[in-house]
Amino acid sequence: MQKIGVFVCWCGSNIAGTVDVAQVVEAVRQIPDVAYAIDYKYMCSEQGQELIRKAVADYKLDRIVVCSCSPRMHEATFRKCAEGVGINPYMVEIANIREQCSWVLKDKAEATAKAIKLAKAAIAKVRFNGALKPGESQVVKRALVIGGGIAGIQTALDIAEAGYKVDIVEKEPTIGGRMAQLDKIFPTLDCSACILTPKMVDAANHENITLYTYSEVESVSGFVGNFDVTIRKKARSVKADMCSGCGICTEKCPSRKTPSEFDMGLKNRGAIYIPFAQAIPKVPVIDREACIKFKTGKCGICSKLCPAGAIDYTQTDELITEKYGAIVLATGFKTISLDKFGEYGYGASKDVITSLELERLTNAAGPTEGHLVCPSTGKEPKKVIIVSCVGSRDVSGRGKSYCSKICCMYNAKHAMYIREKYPDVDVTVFYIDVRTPGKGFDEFQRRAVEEYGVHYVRGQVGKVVVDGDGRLTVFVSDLNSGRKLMLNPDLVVLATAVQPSPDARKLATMLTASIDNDDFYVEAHPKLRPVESPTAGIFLSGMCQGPKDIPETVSQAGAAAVKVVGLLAKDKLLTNPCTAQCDTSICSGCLACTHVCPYGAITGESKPVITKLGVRETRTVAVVNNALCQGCGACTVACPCGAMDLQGFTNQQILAEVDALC
Amino acid sequence: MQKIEKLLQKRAAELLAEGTVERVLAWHAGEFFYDNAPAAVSSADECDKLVYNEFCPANLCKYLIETSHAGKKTAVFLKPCDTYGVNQLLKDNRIKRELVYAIGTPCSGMLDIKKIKAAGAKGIISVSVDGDEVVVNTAYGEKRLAKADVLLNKCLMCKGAAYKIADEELAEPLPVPQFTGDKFAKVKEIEAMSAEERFAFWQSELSKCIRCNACRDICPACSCEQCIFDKPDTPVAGKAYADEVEEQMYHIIRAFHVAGRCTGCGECARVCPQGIHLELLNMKFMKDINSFFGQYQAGADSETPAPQVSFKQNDPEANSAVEGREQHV
Amino acid sequence: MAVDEKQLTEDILRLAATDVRRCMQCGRCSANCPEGFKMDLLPHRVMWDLNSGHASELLEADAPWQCLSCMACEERCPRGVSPARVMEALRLLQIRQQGNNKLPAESVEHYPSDMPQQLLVAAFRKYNK
Amino acid sequence: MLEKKNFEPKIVAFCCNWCSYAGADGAGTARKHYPANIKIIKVPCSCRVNPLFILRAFQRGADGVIMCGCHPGDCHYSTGNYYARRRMTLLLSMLDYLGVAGERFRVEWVSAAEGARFAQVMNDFAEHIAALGENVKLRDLRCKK
Repeated sequence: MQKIGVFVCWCGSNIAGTVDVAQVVEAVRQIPDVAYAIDYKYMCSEQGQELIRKAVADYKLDRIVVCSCSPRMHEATFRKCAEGVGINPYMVEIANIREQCSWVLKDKAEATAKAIKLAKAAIAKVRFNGALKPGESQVVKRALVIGGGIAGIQTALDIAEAGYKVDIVEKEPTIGGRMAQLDKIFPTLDCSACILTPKMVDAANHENITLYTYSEVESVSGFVGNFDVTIRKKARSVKADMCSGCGICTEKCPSRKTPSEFDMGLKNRGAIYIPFAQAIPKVPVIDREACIKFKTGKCGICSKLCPAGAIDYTQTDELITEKYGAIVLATGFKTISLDKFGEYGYGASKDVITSLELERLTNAAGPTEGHLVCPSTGKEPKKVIIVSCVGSRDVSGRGKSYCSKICCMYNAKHAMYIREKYPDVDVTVFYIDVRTPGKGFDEFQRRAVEEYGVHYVRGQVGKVVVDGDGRLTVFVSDLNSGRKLMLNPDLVVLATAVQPSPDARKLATMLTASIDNDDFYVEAHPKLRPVESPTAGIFLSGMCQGPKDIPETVSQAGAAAVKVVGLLAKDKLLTNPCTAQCDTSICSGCLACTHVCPYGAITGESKPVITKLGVRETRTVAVVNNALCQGCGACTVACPCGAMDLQGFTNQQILAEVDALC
Repeated sequence: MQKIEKLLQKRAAELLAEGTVERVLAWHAGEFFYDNAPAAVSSADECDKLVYNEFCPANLCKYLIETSHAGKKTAVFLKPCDTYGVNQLLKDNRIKRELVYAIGTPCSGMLDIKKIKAAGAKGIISVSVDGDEVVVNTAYGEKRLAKADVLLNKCLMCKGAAYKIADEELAEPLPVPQFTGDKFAKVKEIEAMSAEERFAFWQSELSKCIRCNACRDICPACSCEQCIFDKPDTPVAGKAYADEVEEQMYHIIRAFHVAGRCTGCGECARVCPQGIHLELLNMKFMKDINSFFGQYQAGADSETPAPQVSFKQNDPEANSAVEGREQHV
Repeated sequence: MAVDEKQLTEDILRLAATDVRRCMQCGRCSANCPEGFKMDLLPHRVMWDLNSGHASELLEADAPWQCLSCMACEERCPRGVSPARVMEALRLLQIRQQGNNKLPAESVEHYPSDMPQQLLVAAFRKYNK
Repeated sequence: MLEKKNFEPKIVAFCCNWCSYAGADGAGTARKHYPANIKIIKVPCSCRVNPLFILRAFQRGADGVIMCGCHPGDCHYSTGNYYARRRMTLLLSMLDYLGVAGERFRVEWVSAAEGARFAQVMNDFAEHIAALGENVKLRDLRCKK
């Protein structure tokens, strides 16, 4: 006879406030095989676990049902507790009476009845639980970082410093990312390049780091500890090992019509180009769509001029396959398209720019060598208006519902460095709210007002009208005074909302990493596991997980690195024992299962079997590789004869639950 | 037909005599002239007892599982529709190609004795085919019936004279019943009924079932080593009434299990002693597979992945299958 | 009798059928309003009064009568709120609140006989309590 | 009529562990109400749901069954829900064909981030089932008097 112990948690008042826990205990005590049942205030606490341990010893329990919060919270806790007293951890079932019951119901009688049902279903299932033992799998001691911005670089450096090999895949021709485009950074107002470029050099020179620039991840298979990744190294048309980076090709290239991505289109670049002076690797790349040689077959100037003979028009994409134990996503962000925000006049006037464009205009290495000018006239502006929340906090469907988080700080930064360099320029920031939490952040914003004389006016800009001779009129309400204003600035800067890189969704599908409605990667737990994806072995670093500034990105990058190192430090991983099992005595060898297995974990093998009638024979049957099986259960339904079953979720267990609930 | 029967006997004997095969699967006479049954012969001398005429509807391919299992190379006479079953068994790994010697056997449609009797023929002595007509020789004289009216139901869904797999062809193909209508016509008719009518129809059909398992035993797609209905430790167990779920769901589950593997041979309905229109369940799945996932004919070859173990990213959403359908309480 | 602010707010919201609670006081409605210069209360302020329980003041306001229903506020609102519909609701409530029917039934016979029935019915629905 | 008024439909929801079960947790965390008579069975993936489980639930007296999984393309196991979708398309069509329970079974994709939507989907489904009333059809399919 089975001896089932049922432990009902109050979760303080979270459960007990809505569910009559004593009644649940009373009800389950009536069920045959339930040898012991009790309720307790906090079952997950040390005292609660002690209660379980003692009950197991006193009543010789062999199965445990805990009625508590979601198994996603504390299943592992209770399994570990069971293991401590000699019960196989897979003999534990959780009835989720918090998230599925007390938290969604108000009526106590109703909630209590549901809790009893859920407990009964868990008891029905646990009767069929079997002792399971996890298998082991090797860990490949190499990590992959996707994205070579500050997040990716920092993560890679931290992993490399811990002594593990790490590869960075960056889709642009250089690492550096968005931070390389910035001029100065808050809250210290130091030069972005001065602190980023040494890190880029460190990454390039580190013996444990391999850079794959101008490369993209093509495909991913495998699982935590054993990912197989194919990387597409796009053809640069320049032999990286021969190029000296002299840049003569980029100067002499006759194609000059392509807007520079790095300079946010404020300047044109050649068809062969190095994005910026400190690029790493400092090897040019030919943009084949812009290159006259590729378009017409004539030209070839770069090849003629190259002193090293490094130009190679015949280069093709190269596919590299590598095994990794862990993958870090650091795919960063872009600003949203302003196509749906015609009222701001972006596109209608060159003097309406985004904040990222302003960064290039004020950057000493930028298209104007740091002179702030109106793009339309080339003259210095006299009056600048900065508009916050452009496309952020917008639920109308045109923008993003979230706060982009970094804008309030960089608006203050921009206002400050304009006022510092050009004290005559009048700068006004129109805002809805100023959100500057963070160490030294609010002080920073106040400095803009108090020391730099930046005007802050509460009220979102309604529209920017561009008249025939290019003059800008900004319509806005000063909400504090209730006055309606019409202003004529020379330059309007739009603090445009950020959004994840467009590649995020594609990668999420490839890696089976979860993604939210805005395409940000979802973390395994918002508070307790913020740098891990719910998919084992996938980690998150930087903006790809949510808007964040550089200090936060760097902290998260370090945290992700620590998580990766923690994984790579293990020689073996315990695998999920809830894998498929084939009953070879009845397997017909149709191998339908092999077609649906996403992991190639099932193969057909000719094996000696004993049939149900006791006959020994050799025939083709399905064999599951438990190290590869991830336990999805696709095979169990594809199997026509029911030979395939999934441990932990067997047909019997699920049907027992169905019966208990119906 | 008599010519083909002679050829069949001759080829069977030759293949056995020269040792190409160890066994031959064909048909032999039953108690009456119209109930020819499957026969397995393993010596050339026995071959003269083999028969072939318009009363050999049985699809022999399922017996290949046994012979393949036993490792005996076996020749099998296959009507065009039977060849689909062989391909399906090959796809399901149930038989070994090298142990099968497939002989394409011409067919121009098999006759249904029940239909002949129902047409008023009494005291039947023999039946022969004369072009589009069937000549029934009875104790009360000769009676002529239109052949199309007395074909087996399964022949009304004839898939054509082509053999989908054959190591040799016994003779030139015969003209097959030209089926001009829509093979899903009956399915569509049921689909067009009101929900109440559909329920009433199926309640009346399925309540006839006596759970003899003949449909399952004849079905070339029901080729499992052990049927889930015979698995005592699953909650769907037992030939006898053991559990109301499997009792009530038997036909739905069976149809689901063979969906995408059923070649539409119609044997299930043919052997059903209660005359349940089982083919209408299978045909429904075939129609749905075609319309939801793209044209597919099980057994047309042995390679194309089956619809239930493949997918397209833009497959229709499940709920769309019943969207716009009449709802009832 | 003191005005029941809560009831009044509910009435306005029901008539306006727009979720004013989503308003985050960015002021884009006021910034975009072409008639804002003439209004005693700018649209964002109307939203504010509704959300802060001062709806009764709105029944005295002139702003609703300046509103052109051009819908610029609704178009540009990042939160999907429609101040224009609130303005319309306020107009209706102001009319009703005054207690005098703008269309007494007795006057119908004086209307031109070729006036479309539909217009008459619609006008009654709108301006008659 | 009185009986119908007190009718409390029994609804079973099969939820995949990675998206929909997490979505249900999300509904709980956000205190989004949905009826008590909806009971969830956790499966690793929607592809683990055997059509037999659904038939079994109906046969044992469930008035509605809903299967939830990750949105197509977002399956934790890459492809599981694509197979599930095909299977359930066929099952739904067949139930409808038999004149039983076609309208009592539904497939919905709910992601881990869609707690509020989970509650919404459940409320809609519960309302739909309540309107249909008690499910007796499947039980009676082989009970012609």
